[in-house]
Amino acid sequence: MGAGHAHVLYRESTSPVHRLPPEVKITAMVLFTVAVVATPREAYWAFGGYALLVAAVAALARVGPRWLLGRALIELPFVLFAFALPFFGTGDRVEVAGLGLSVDGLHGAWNILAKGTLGVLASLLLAATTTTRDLIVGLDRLRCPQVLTQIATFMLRYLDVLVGEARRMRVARVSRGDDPRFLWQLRGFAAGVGALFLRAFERGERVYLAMLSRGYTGRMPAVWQGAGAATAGQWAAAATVPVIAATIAVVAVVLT
Amino acid sequence: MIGYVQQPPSLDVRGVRYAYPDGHVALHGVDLTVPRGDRVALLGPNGAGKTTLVLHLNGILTPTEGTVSVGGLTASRDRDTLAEIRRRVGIVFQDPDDQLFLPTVAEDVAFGPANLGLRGAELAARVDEALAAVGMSEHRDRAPHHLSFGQRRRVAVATVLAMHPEILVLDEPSSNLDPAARRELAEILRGLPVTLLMVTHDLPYAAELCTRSVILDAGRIVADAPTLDILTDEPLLAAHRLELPYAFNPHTTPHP
Amino acid sequence: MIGYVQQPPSLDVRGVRYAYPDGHVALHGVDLTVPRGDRVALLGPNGAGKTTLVLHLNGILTPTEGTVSVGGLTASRDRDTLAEIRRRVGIVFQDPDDQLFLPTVAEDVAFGPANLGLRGAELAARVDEALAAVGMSEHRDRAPHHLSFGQRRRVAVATVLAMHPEILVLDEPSSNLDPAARRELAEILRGLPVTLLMVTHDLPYAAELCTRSVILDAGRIVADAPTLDILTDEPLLAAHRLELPYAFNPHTTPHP
Amino acid sequence: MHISNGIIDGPVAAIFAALALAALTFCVLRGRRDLDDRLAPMAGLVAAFIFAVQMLNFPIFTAGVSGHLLGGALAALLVGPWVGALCVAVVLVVQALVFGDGGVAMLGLNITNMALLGTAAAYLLIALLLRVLPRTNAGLAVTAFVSALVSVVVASQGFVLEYWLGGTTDLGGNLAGLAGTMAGVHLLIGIGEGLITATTVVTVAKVRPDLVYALRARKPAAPITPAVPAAGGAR
Ligand SMILES: Nc1ncnc2c1ncn2[C@@H]1O[C@H](COP(=O)(O)OP(=O)(O)OP(=O)(O)O)[C@@H](O)[C@H]1O
Ligand SMILES: Nc1ncnc2c1ncn2[C@@H]1O[C@H](COP(=O)(O)OP(=O)(O)OP(=O)(O)O)[C@@H](O)[C@H]1O
Ligand SMILES: [Mg+2]
Ligand SMILES: [Mg+2]
Repeated sequence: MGAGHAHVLYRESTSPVHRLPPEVKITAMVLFTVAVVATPREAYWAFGGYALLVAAVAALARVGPRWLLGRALIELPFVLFAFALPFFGTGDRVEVAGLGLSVDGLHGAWNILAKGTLGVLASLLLAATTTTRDLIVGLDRLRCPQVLTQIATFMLRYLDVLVGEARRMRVARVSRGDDPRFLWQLRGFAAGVGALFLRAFERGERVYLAMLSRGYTGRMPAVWQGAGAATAGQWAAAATVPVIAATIAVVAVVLT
Repeated sequence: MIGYVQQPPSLDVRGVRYAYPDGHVALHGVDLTVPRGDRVALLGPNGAGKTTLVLHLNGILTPTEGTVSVGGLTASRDRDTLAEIRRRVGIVFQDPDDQLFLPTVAEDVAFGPANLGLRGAELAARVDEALAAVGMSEHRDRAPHHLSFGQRRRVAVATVLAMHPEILVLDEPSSNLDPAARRELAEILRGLPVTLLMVTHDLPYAAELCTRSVILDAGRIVADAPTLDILTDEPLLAAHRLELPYAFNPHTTPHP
Repeated sequence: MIGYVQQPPSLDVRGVRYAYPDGHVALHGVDLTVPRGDRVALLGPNGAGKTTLVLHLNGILTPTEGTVSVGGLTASRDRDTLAEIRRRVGIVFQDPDDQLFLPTVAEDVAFGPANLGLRGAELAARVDEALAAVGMSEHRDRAPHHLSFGQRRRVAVATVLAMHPEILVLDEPSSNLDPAARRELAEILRGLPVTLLMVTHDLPYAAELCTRSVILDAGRIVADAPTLDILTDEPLLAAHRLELPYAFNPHTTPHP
Repeated sequence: MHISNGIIDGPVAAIFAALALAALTFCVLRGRRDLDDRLAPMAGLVAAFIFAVQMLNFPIFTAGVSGHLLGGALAALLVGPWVGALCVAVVLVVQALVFGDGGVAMLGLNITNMALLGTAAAYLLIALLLRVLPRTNAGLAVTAFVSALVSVVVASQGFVLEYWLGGTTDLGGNLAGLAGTMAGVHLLIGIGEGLITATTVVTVAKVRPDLVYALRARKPAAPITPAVPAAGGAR
């Protein structure tokens, strides 16, 4: 029933990036991504600059390139789309290896590939250095409405409840002679989903009521808000990333 | 002061009836008064409504009819009243999995006192004291859902002890505890200056800890008398599925 | 037939070591043999590894080292072997929520026997018999998760009784049962022609039901002897956090 | 349905971000009133459930988005339109921040499609169907199925609209093709989503009708069962 403080993507470490307060990291990550997206796609050099920036932060956070690139596979669907664009795009065509490809489409593919990958890498770095609880603390400090952080808190905890109850149901089944080979062979997969939902809810409801019994008021007590809000120095240190990115973006816009 | 100011009873349950959302009526008008400092055992067969009654004592369930007052304060839907009642009444739930939800044992124990506003060294002291009381200090950094059932029960007790409630309500605290832990818990409880209501199926345990016993059966209070009188009334016990263990003589128990 | 064909023991645990995924070693090489028809109590303090051992007996956990055999069949990851082992060994889990998962009590009790191939009247008879044995017939159409804790424990026992296993393993079956239900369960268990392994913290219960007792502590078997010998060995009991209840004399228990 | 960075251009993304922010603010104001002790854990579970089912996704090759269940109808049925939209939005925010699923700069677009359009379409249909269909579990199942199916298709067309406004690559005549692909694929997804939504909601309604937001209006006879936090599950 534990609120997994560490999710699958979290990389335990004490690097300078890990130690930054979460609100600082979230802000830097969002601003960086916005700068990337705002950059004209023809400014190829700019994306090289962003990639260097990401690599520098990754090194500082002690996140290895293999892990980073492996996890970036989530982007695969969009890469596939990118490969399709040169065929579907309109306008001028160029001949590449005997295929007539749309120039606009090629640009589009590059655009998606570059911006998508940089965005994914940035969020992976955030994930690798921030626990889910810190993430919520960060959102809370960024004045995210309490309704939202409350839903997020419960969501992250209920993920564990769902997994836990699903495990219990599986143990209950197999130890009484059921032998489900595939998920969908379970007598009525959908019915199983409904039952799981109800079970998880009732378990979670009881946990919630027990929390209320111990004085919970909708917000985790301040002890869980970590080591205190970010200092000006920490904001300044983290600002280097979006500032460099913004500079690159502005130069790119001016030059193209 | 001329007159003697009578203190309101710690718990005052009047005519409480409760129907679960599925229509099942679990309590058919329960009256129970527990004066300050009393130690009362709540006995009764499985499904009698003991847990349901317990859940009324801090406003987790709201009676369909009747009222519940805690130290003179009547439970209502009002948030502040509820918060105050929950501050006064500490409940140890029957299922420890309903009680524990944070990633580590120490955090879980700290949750309640932190909600009461404790911080820093004071909070740490509360946590240490509660964990030491249940003999779980060495497991403070483990995940509660990675503990054995009995270990989880102990942590659940600690989460409530750490809050120093005025009124302590325990739902089968000794089940799944090893015999030494069971005795240690009895010693701790005997030493606490609180009003105590303890649900148990373990009649010798009731005799050891509580001077007064109440039998609940089928949603009604059917007996309320000194524990010794109840435990020696064989026909009464038998009528409500209660039995003394073989070779147990209530007269020889150390008086609570 | 000339020779006497020796039957393989019902349970044969050899050198079982088990480390949980988080690295915590719960069993440090356990050896235990239970001949057919024996009734053995598994005693030990909280966190000793009793539940972990039980979960090995039908292949829910697989030993890190060592082997588990059931009636001569060694547990492996092979589906058919596992299915056969689970047919032979019925486990009542410590937490009834690990056992119950279907929408009604009757369906839940029918699940096991139905997996064994029973249908129609025969199946109905099994369900009725098992529910009657634990006194839950009148609740057959209710949802298990809307029952009281003790009622759920009884249904959990029924789900396993209904399968008529050759080997019955119970993890603290008497906890949360009212005293009459506890005695009734003992009577049922005493009447069953099975091999029995029962985890319990209730030493008088062990004395009542089992001729032999095993003490597990810190993942190792530290004693294995007739129950009477174990229960009269005060220093041994004290060394493993076991204590006889006040005013209990093991010599006077009815022999199992 | 997650749009990744770079598929829609910056200005359009910014406009939709502003739109989403305004709409979410409204939802927060309305939802705050709904979010009592009963709805809070339910909202968390709905969000977790949506989070889990959205993990199973596959690429829609010709559209540049991922295909998966959306959960808007489930949210609208169980926790109402306002909190429902917030639940889906929370899922999207966490996915974007932590899993890089859907670009952070495209969050406005993703929230508009999945949290706002999907939930709104579902709730309008739910309100309508619950009124005209018989008040039985079958009626509820049909309501859930249809509203889930339609909401998924509507959300997918939100993407088409956005692509038309600010797609970074001009697909020319293929825009109709895009609309067709999206509708087709999401019709299939919608059937799956409809089945899961219907069984889940009916299971809950059978055992704990008090938990289904959409059914609260059905029994105007005020809450007879008091249960401040209707803790039926509590033991
Ligand atoms: N969530 C629920 N929904 C419907 N009925 C319930 C629910 N929980 C309990 N009940 C029913 O209410 C009655 C009282 O249950 P309760 O849990 O209070 O019993 P109890 O005295 O605590 O029993 P035990 O000793 O087994 O813990 C029982 O008949 C039970 O089946
Ligand atoms: N899922 C888990 N992950 C990690 N460690 C675990 C897990 N479950 C149990 N343990 C640890 O393994 C040890 C043995 O646990 P087990 O549950 O087998 O104890 P037990 O003898 O059944 O105790 P109890 O009497 O309290 O039920 C304990 O130290 C416990 O903390
Ligand atoms: Mg109870
Ligand atoms: Mg155990």
